[in-house]
Formats: sequence, C-alpha cells, structure tokens
Amino acid sequence: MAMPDSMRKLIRLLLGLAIAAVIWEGAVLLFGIRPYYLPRLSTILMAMAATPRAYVDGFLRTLAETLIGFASGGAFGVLMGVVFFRVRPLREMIFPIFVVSQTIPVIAFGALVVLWFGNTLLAKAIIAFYLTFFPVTVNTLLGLETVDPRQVDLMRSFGASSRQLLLRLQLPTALPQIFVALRLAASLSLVGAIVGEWFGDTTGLGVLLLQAMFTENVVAIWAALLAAALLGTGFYAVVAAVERRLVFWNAEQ
Amino acid sequence: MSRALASPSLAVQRGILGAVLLVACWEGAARGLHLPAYVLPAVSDILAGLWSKRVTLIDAAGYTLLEALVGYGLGCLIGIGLAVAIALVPALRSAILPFATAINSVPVVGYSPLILLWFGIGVSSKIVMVAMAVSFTILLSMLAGLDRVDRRAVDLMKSFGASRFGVLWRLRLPTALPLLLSGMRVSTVRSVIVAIVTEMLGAQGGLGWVIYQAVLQIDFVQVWAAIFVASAASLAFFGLIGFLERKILFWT
Amino acid sequence: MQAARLPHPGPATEAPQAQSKPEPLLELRAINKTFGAVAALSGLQATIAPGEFVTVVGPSGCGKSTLFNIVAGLEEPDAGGILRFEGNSCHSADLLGRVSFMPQRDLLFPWRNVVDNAILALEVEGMRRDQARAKALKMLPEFGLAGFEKQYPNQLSGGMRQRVALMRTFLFERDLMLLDEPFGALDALTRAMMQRWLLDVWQKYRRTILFITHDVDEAIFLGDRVLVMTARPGAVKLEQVVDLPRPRRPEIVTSPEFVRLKRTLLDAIEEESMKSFQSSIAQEKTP
Amino acid sequence: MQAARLPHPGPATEAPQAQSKPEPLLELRAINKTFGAVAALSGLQATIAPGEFVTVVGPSGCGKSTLFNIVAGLEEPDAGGILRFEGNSCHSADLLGRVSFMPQRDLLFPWRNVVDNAILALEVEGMRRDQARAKALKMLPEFGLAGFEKQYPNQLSGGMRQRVALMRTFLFERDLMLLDEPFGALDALTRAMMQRWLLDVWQKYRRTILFITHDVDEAIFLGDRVLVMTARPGAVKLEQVVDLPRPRRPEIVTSPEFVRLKRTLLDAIEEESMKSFQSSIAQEKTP
Amino acid sequence: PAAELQKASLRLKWLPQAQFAGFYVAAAKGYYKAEGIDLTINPGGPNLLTENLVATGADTFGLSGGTDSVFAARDKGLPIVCIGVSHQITPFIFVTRKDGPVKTIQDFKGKTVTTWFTGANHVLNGMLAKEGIKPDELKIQPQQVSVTPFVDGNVDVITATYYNEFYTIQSRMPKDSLKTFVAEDYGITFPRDTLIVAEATAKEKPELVKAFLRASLKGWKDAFSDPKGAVDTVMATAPTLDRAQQEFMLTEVKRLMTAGAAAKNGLFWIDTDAVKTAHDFFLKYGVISKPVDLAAAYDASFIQSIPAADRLP
Ligand SMILES: Nc1ncnc2c1ncn2[C@@H]1O[C@H](COP(=O)(O)OP(=O)(O)OP(=O)(O)O)[C@@H](O)[C@H]1O
Ligand SMILES: Nc1ncnc2c1ncn2[C@@H]1O[C@H](COP(=O)(O)OP(=O)(O)OP(=O)(O)O)[C@@H](O)[C@H]1O
Ligand SMILES: [Mg+2]
Ligand SMILES: [Mg+2]
Repeated sequence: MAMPDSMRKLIRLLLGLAIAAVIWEGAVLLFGIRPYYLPRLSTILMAMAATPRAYVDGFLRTLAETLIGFASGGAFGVLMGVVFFRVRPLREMIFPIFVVSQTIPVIAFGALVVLWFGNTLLAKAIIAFYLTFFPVTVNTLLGLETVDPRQVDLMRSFGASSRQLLLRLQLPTALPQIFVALRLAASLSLVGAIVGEWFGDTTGLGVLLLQAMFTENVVAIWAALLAAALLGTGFYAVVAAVERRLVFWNAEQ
Repeated sequence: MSRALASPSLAVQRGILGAVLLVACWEGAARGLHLPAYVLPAVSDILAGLWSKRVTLIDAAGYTLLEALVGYGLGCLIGIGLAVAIALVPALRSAILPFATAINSVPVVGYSPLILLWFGIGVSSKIVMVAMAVSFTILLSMLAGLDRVDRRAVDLMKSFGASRFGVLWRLRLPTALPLLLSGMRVSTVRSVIVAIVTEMLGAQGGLGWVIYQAVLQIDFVQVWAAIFVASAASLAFFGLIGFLERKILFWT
Repeated sequence: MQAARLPHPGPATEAPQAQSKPEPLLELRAINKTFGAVAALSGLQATIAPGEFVTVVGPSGCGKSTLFNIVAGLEEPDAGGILRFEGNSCHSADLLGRVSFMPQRDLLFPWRNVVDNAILALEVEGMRRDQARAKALKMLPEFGLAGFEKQYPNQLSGGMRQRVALMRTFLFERDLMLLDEPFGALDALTRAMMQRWLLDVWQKYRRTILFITHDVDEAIFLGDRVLVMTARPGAVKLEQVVDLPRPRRPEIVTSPEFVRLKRTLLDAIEEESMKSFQSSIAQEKTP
Repeated sequence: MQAARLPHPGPATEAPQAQSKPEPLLELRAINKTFGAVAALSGLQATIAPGEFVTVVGPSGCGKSTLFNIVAGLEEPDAGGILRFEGNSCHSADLLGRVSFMPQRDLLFPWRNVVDNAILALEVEGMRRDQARAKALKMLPEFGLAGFEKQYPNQLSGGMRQRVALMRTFLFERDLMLLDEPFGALDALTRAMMQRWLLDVWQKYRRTILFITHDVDEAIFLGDRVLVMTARPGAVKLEQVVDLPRPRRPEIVTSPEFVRLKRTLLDAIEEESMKSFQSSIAQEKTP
Repeated sequence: PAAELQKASLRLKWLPQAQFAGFYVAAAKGYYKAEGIDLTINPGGPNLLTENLVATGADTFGLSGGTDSVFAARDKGLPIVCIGVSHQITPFIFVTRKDGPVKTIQDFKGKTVTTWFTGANHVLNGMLAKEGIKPDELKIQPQQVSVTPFVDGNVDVITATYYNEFYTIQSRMPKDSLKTFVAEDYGITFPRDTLIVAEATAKEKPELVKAFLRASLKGWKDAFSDPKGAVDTVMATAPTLDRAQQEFMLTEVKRLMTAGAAAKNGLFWIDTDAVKTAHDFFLKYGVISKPVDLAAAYDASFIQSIPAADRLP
C-alpha cells in the first residue's frame, strides 16, 4: 500500500522536474534570453559535467558543515530551551542577549570567526550553528510552555519526578514545535555554511558561488545555485521526513 | 495587581543585569587581556567610536534602513498578494506553491551574485534581495493563516449568503492576521541583515558598505560601531512591528 | 437513484403524519445523502409547520448535522429527493441566505465585539453598519447583553457567547431557524438557564425552530415535537408530539407526563444508539 | 487562620454524619483554600468510607476541582484544616502517588498507543515496561479495548479514549480513585453507555471512588451518596444517600424513587446555581 | 623527513586563480617541503583582511592588498612587515570606448567613472591630481562586480585590472574598440600585491622567511617557464575556472611582476623609490594620518639575501 504511493509521488516529482527543465530550455531558446541573464539549462549541466569533482567535493564539504552546524545548533537550542524553561531568572538574563545576537549580520563578524577558529571546518560550522540555535531555542521554549498543566498535575499525582516529567511529558509535547524550528534551521544552517565559506576557503558551494560571481561567470553561478538548491531541498526533505516519522501524531490531526 | 506589575519589572531588572554582565565581561576581557582592536575592541572604545562617527553611521543606517524598509514593504505586498490570489483561485496553488518552495530552498545569499549582476550594486539590488527574502516568509505564513480558517465558520458565512470575496474579507483575512503578523515580525530582522550582507558584496552606501570599507581601512572600532548600529536598527524595526502587532491583534 | 424513492418502510409507519395543519414551511421527502461510500441519510421524511419548535435527537454520527447542512443550503442531497420550502420545490443551494443557521459551536469572530458579531449577517446582506448596529443595540437587553456591546468574545462567559451567537441568528430574520446543539458546550447548569431563556425569546418572536440536541430532557423541555433519528444512515424513526403546556416551568422535568415522554424517547434512542455503538466499534476495528 | 476553624455552621447541620461505618478512608474537616483574594473552599467537611462510590455535584466554579487537587496532593489547603487518610493525619503533599486521580479530560498522550498510555503510571512507579504491558494487556478486554492495544489516541472514539484514561487510573492501584467529570466531554448517549460500564467495572474491583459530575441523573445513577456543594466558597451543602438497589438498570432513571431523589437534589442545586449565576454576571460586569 | 617540517600558512588576497600561480606551483612541486616548510595556502575572501590575519598570527605569511594597505596597517599599529612586492607597476587601468566622448583625461570631467574604493580610487585620484582635476568635477561611483554597465554604455570610464576585468571587457566588446589610461603615463606607480609577515616572525624566524621566499621564487620561475602547467596546477585547486582566462591572467601577471625594477633585480624586489613616492602621496592626500617609518615597514633584507640568479626570472 505504502510502496506504490511513494513511487507515485516520486514519479510525479520527476515528471514535474522534467517539465520545468523543458520549460527552462525552451523559454531561453524561444525568447532568446541573453545567456548573461539566464543561460540554457543544458549549458549549465554541461558545465557541471565538465568538472564534476569540483561540484561533488563542494557539495560534500558544504553538506558536512551544514550537518555539523545543524546538529550542534539543534542540540544546543533544545538544551537552552529546556534550561530557560526550568530556570526563569537565567532566561530573563540571557534571552534578551540571544535576541540581540540574532540581529548581528553574520558576514560582519565572519572574519573574527576565522581569526578565532582558523580556516577549519569548525569555523564554518560555527557560523551555521550561530544561525541555527536561536529558532530552536525559541520554539523549544514555546513548545514546553504549551504543556497542559492538567497533564503535569496528572503526572505529579502519579508521583513523577521532574526528570520523568521532562522526558515523558514535556519534551514529547514540545516535539512538534521543535521540529517546526528544525525545518527552518535546516535552511539556515545551509546559509551559515555558504556564508562561512566566503571567508577564505578552497572547497564548498559558497566558494564556487563567490568565484563565479567575481569572474562574472553566470553559467558557473547557476551551476552552484543548482547544487545549493539540491542540497537545500534534500536536507529539508530529510528533516521533514524524520519529522513525519517522529511526530506522527501531529500530522494526522 | 501590584504583583502583576512587580514581576515584569523584575524580568526587566534581570535583563539589564544580564546585559551589564555581558558588557563588563567584554570590557574586562578586552582591557584585561590587552586585546588589540583588531581582535576585539573594548565596548567603551566602540561607543566612543560610534559617537565620533555618528554622522556617517546615522547616514549609513538611514540608507540601509531605506533599502530594508522598501524591500520589506515590497516583499510583504508580493507575499500577501500571492497568498490572497491562491486563496481566491485555488487552482493557482499547485502552480505557485511548488515553484515558491523550490526557490525558497536555496539560501537567499545564494542569489546575491545573480541579483548583483542583474540589478547592479545600487539600491535596487538590495531591495530585490530583501523583497525576495521577505516575500517567501510572508507568503507561507499568510497561506498558513488563510488555511487555518474554521470550515464551520465558512459554512456559517455562506449560509448568510456571503460570496467568496465576502468570506475572504470578513473571515479569512482576519483569521490569517495573527500568523501574518508574526511572519512580518520575524522578517524585520531578516530584512536588515539581508540588506547589509548584500551591501557588503557590493554597494554605494549603507552600513554593510561602511563595514566593508572599515575592514579595508583596518578600522575595527568602526566595524563594531557599525554592527552596534545595525543591531539597534534591527531591534527598533522589530520592536515597531511587534508593537503594531499587539495593537492590531487586540483580541488574542 | 434517479427515480423518487418510496418512504423508508420500517420506522416511518410509526411516525404520525401532521396532516390537519396549514401549508408546511419545510417539507423533506425521501432525502438521501451519501459521502463516497458512507450513506449519511437515507429516505428521510419530515415536515415542519410555521411557528413550530421541533427538536431532533439521535445517536452521534447519524446525520443530524448533514440534515441541517442540506436545509441551510450548504450541501446538495442526492438526486431523487424532494425538498420544498414555503410550498415551492427547490434545490438546496436556493436556500443559501434564506434560513438562519447556527452551527454546533458559537463561532464568534474574536476580532469583532458583541454588537459587530451580532450584525455579521446583516452586513453580509448589505445593510449599512450604523443602521445594523442601531438595530442590534435595541435587542441587547433581551439577550441579557445590555452594557456588553463593546466587549470582545474572549471577555465573555460561555453562556454569554452562546447568547451573542443566538442574537446573530435572530437578527438574520428568516422564517426558519436551524440551531445545531447550541448548548452542547455549556455545563449542565448554565445550560438549564439558557433553555429557559430561549423559550422566553422564542415565545416572543415565534420563529420556526429546528433544534438538534443530544439531551433528551432538553428535547422534551423545549420542543412541540421531538424527531428521533435512526442510526446511520439517518432517517426519522419516531415523531413524538410533546403535549406539555406552555410556558413550561423548570419543575416540569420531574412531572409524571415528562417522565413518561422521556421513557418513550429513551426506549427508541436506546435501540438506535446500541446499533450505532456496535457498528462504530466494528468500524473502528477494521483499520 | 492559624487556629483550627469550627465546622461551617449552616449546611453542615443538614448533613447526616456517617457514624456506624468502620474507619473512614478519607476524612476532611474544616478545609479552607484561598487563591489570593478568591476563597475557593471554606470549611469543607466530608468523610469517605472504604469501597464507597461518592458523587459530587455543584455549580461551576464552586471548588470541586480544587477539592480533588487537594486530595490528589497537588494543592496544599490553607493551614488549620484537618486531612486524614487511612486514619492518619497528613499533609496534602504526602498524598502524591497515593491516590489515583483522573482529571477532567482524558489527557492521553498522543505519542503513546493505548497500552503505553495505560501503563503510564506504572512506568512512573518504576515497573519494567514489558511487565507493565503484560499486566495492561490482560485488562484490555474488560475495558472494551481488546485488539486496540496498538492504536493511537487520535484513532479512537471519545468513549474509547475515556476508557483508556480510566484503565490508566485503574492500573495505578490505589485505594482511592478520584474521577473529575470523566464523562463531561462525551455526548449523552455514549455517556449512558459508559456509566453502565463503569458500574460493572467498579462492582468487580470495589475501589473507593469520588466522582465529580455536573449531571444530576449521573450522580444518582452511579453514587452510593451524593454530595451537593454550595456556590463558591465551596462547602458541602447536602449529603444525600442514594438507597437505590444495585445492580442498577438503565430504566431506573424514570422510576419514582429516582425522580424523587432528583427533585430533592435539583432544588438544592437550583438554589446554589442561581447564586453563582448571579455572582458570575456581577463579576463579568466589573471589568 | 616530515617531523622536521615547520608549519606555516600563506593567506592570499583572494580565491585561487592564476594571479597566485607561483605559490601553488611551488607547493605542488614540493619546493616548500624541500625548504623545510609545511605550507598551507589559505584563500582570501570578501571582508577578509590579510594584514589582520597575519598581524594576529592566524597566518604566517600574507599576500596583502598593496603598498597602500601596508601603509594603512602600519598607520593603525598592526605589527606587519613587507618582505617583497609582487606587482612592480600599477595593475589597474582605466578603460573607455574609443568612439566615446572621453579622449583625454581632461574629458573625465562631468563623466561617470566607476572604481573600487579598495586602492584603485587612490590611483584615480593621483592621476586626476597630476592633471589638476578635482575629484568632485566628475561622478565617481563605486564599481560593481560586473562590467555590464560599461559594456551597455551606462558608464563612461571603468576601472580594470590588466589580468581580470580587462579580459572580460575585451571578450564582450569588439576588438580594438577600447582606449586605456595607465597610471605610469602620469608618473604614478602603486606597486601592489605585497608579501607580508608579522614583525615577530621577521625578527625571530628570519630563516623561515628566507626559505619561504626561496621556494616561492622557484615556484614563480617555473610558472613563467611553463604557463600551461602552472594553470593546470591552479585549476586542480579550483576546477571551475575558465582556462583561457587563467592563461591570459598568468601572462599579464608575469608582465606586472617582471616590470620596472624587477627586470634588473628580480621578482619580489622592493623598489624603495616607488614605495617612497607612494608614501608621500598617501600622506599628502590623508590616506595615512602620519608618516610611516619606511625602513620598519619594508624590510628588503630578506629578498636581498637571496642570490640574484635565484631572483631573476
Ligand atoms: N463532508 C463529509 N465527507 C464525508 N463524510 C461525511 C461528511 N460530513 C459528514 N460525513 C459523515 O456522515 C455521517 C453523519 O455526520 P453528521 O455530522 O451529520 O452526524 P451528526 O448526527 O451531526 O453527529 P454528531 O451528533 O456527532 O454531531 C458521519 O458518519 C460522518 O462521518
Ligand atoms: N490556581 C488557581 N489560582 C487562582 N484561582 C483559582 C485557581 N484554581 C482555581 N481557582 C478559582 O477557584 C474557584 C474554584 O475553581 P475549581 O476549578 O475548583 O471549580 P470547579 O468547581 O471545579 O468548576 P468547574 O465545574 O467549572 O470545573 C474558581 O473561582 C477558580 O477561578
Ligand atoms: Mg453534528
Ligand atoms: Mg472543575
């Protein structure tokens, strides 16, 4: 039952992509769009095929940075959400600083990150982390606060400890909200990884983008964009799929 | 009553305490470890630098805010317009939504090279970038809001003889407002950041341009001063929309 | 399905037909409604006379709300049934805007205050706002809402919200009012208050009312007639005339006549609800 | 507030004391509870014997849930009252984990299936999962849930959810069970089913039950004794022994003895609910 | 043996391209290893400042903006020293259309001129000053990443580097349709692409600096003698680059690196006169706030210590 359904979805997706590709190619040819604005899809794909290693390596490198940033940002975000939920004074002291931190444009202090963390994968992942943790903190907190006090009372009447309360009731209740933030974080960590690569790196989709921009190579820009789109959509889809798995009770309501 | 009044002020006190502690640590680290300005300038130096360059910085902030505001307004209009169009003509949904989601899956900064090449390094490229970043958020939150409407309420309106437009105007739009406004609030900070990031890649003015120039001139105090101003501008914008949100959504 | 169906054979014979009355306001004959594979209504018959207060009880999921949706013009019945309103045969959609309908929940708009919620239907009709407001303001005291015109729904108690929703329905002046479990969300005591109050208002305005409820006491206390529906697919199983004198006092619920009526109705319902209970368990087991 | 208060003077005299019975399971004397300026309970007295089924009715907001919270150990009463459980005087907090409490809604966890919801309390107690599950599985048929162990709450009907919540409460084997309007969210017909079923289960396990309801029919149908509470601040206005034979058949609700009991209780409630209705309107007008 | 290798890093001013070919060739051919250095080449990026990274010790060596940025860094108190100059003459030119209204530099008046505010603006100002033109007599605008506004005719004069933008413009416009203005024609030279180290490195590890220079020189000489191979090496790091453009770039860079004093003294020669001229110019126009100690800022001893034969291309 599930198999043909997912197959049908996949076929529909591929069909949609094929149609979009044909429209792209056709539109460029038909309206004679200057390649400077929009090159033909085939040209772009050929450019990618000419140097596949660059795109594969860039993709993997950016993926690694994205994943590390996402994982650490997500974990830290949930942790801070729980801490803020439990310790109100701490929350009132630190939360406003978190808010302010999010108004700082990353690229402005990217140089500092290189200075402090060097030219490592870590430096990129830290920028991704910086963009990721805050939405997760906010939503974890929001989610924890939606816990029905009557459910808390019920658990307490069973004699539950605060640890049992957190693990068995509060975190599961917050899970749908946390996943809303994680989906957002999936795209934000990619932004962080790409921007992070703008601070002196040799591999990564961000590097490819930047190099293409400054040599005014529009085909290469599009190629890097497509790779980024693939990474972004793929990662988002994975997070969404995990969400459907873990938060099964929410989707059906 | 007096308790209700006292507790938020305690929260504010703690907030201020947190900020003071942070500034103290920063200042202490910068001065105590004798960090040079190109590693981390002291807060007091930054504030002094901010004051001495206030004219330049305020001009630049104005420039950036203008880009951010125009782009933001444009983005809101586009997002709301598309969402309303989808609500009125459901057939548009399957045409617009996958397209929008696909475009949205690429990080906005990814588009900056193209947008800079297409629209130049003037104000218009920043406006386009901001509008792009904002419009998707708005479209998605507005749509979620419009879809949230209670079917039974729609039936009620229909039973009064209301038209599709009547239902939209009297029921669906007000229902969507809370989600729309929270989307708008979140987008404020984003609009300023996107404007600044795009400015740093090529611009004729603005805070991003100031930061870029200051880095080249190795003037790190000014870099930080510009960051402070950018942060303050974002917060002000955020606060303004948040305030409007509370005013408009009196019923929640 | 194309040809007009004969009346539902079994229970229909039990139901005494209202014959000597004048022209009925609403007449339903052989109404069917299926949703995909689910038959919600099957061969439903009913006649409502002008000015009558008719209550409807029946097991959960038997199609009561579906019936209301059809009469409110929101849902078209399957082809073959006959729907007559004010003597004229018509489609369901023709009834849109011609009956005043109050759904299961109050559905007040939180961004509108009491008056503006009440005049919603008038606004949709195109009446000028100030005119509509003036009209509503005059009605407020009767609905126990005097002085509350500027309040917003979140400042009202459940009972008051329900009265605002009822006022909205009353202001939409149509000959037929459909009330779908208007008091379902209220606690039993507030509910009793609201019932008495509704009878007062109805006695004054004398609109025709079709009223769904789950509560047999409520159905008897309010109605001129009680329609008991069968389990799904819904049809009218029993039409019970309530010959209690009006105005009715709260004490009436323990009077012997009331208890006798209750017994009759409970027996009928018991039979049907056992059916639907069984079938629902059977159904839940399938997936 | 420090000194022990005298029993509430007025209504307490009306209440016949249960004297000849054995050691009471729960004893409440002169219990007060204030929330800021609001007095929720004032001088409440009550005694529950082991194995008794006591129902509680009273106007909305009179403090019924507050009373339960105190007995469940969730809320400390004001100083000065006496709370005795199994013969020993104790603090409210001492009762945490010693009575099984079922709040107003089913409060099932949507991420746990039927069995895992049922064993929640056992898990908290530290029982191993497989052991707890095995124990629950054995009980399923009795709760009409056989074959549903793997279902999630959103796949269940309202009545079934309620049965899962009840099963969770039963599995938490304590001498005293507190049920706070367990059937409040159900429609009247499902509710009638559940009542009969609850009586069957209770007759089998013979736990002591304290049961809040808004519905007088329900209170009489289920209880050995009905406590009627006054409007806020809550106290016991009337203790009515229900001397109807058990097992009780559904038809009993139209029997003369039942109707007579109902009349008595309705009169007492009417008086109190008028008070609370008035005071709530007065209160709503202030802001 | 690897154990004896000394770790070091070189921070470039931009992403990998043929402009830096010599360093990549030296690394690829193991010249740094042979000198006992385990060298990492770190690319630059927008908003990254080589001077900053070298001053803080994040990187050992840096290829910084130019003489102007060395002065600016010293002026701000960054402890860096220049140990070699790569481009001996100004790498920027100003480009206009042959058939356009601009025939001489006097015609710049009232026209739209775009330039980078990252050094090229000083060149422009210097040229204008020599001709007695005040900057406010023309419309000077920041130049964007694209040459399209010029190609489309929206800009009268555009700034270009010989090795990058000039190539793009030529590839998009008819042959021989361009006219260029060169700084040297107006008696101005701004040497650019300077090699820098931290003062501490210069003082404490002179041998490391010399070894680095020796290896780099070898790399560059190889790159010039085998340009195709050098471009291969660069493109192994950045495969998406355009080969034709990279080959052109290397040719132009060779011209810039071997021009002026380098023809006689070899690559990375520090032309003290040119540096002094630039210094005086910056002081006059307020780019730096006070005179900079030239001897401290430019230490020619390292490059001079290498035998001339190893330096000459
Ligand atoms: N739009 C629809 N699509 C599919 N099935 C529907 C639809 N509307 C109602 N049904 C089905 O029709 C049957 C009757 O539903 P209806 O809402 O009329 O029952 P009801 O008597 O009002 O129940 P309740 O007392 O619970 O309000 C139910 O089985 C329901 O699942
Ligand atoms: N935590 C609290 N803080 C302040 N006031 C409270 C609190 N809990 C209850 N109250 C007040 O105490 C009174 C009694 O509340 P309680 O919930 O016990 O009533 P109830 O009889 O259970 O009502 P219902 O029948 O509506 O469930 C109410 O006026 C309520 O507003
Ligand atoms: Mg219904
Ligand atoms: Mg309660």
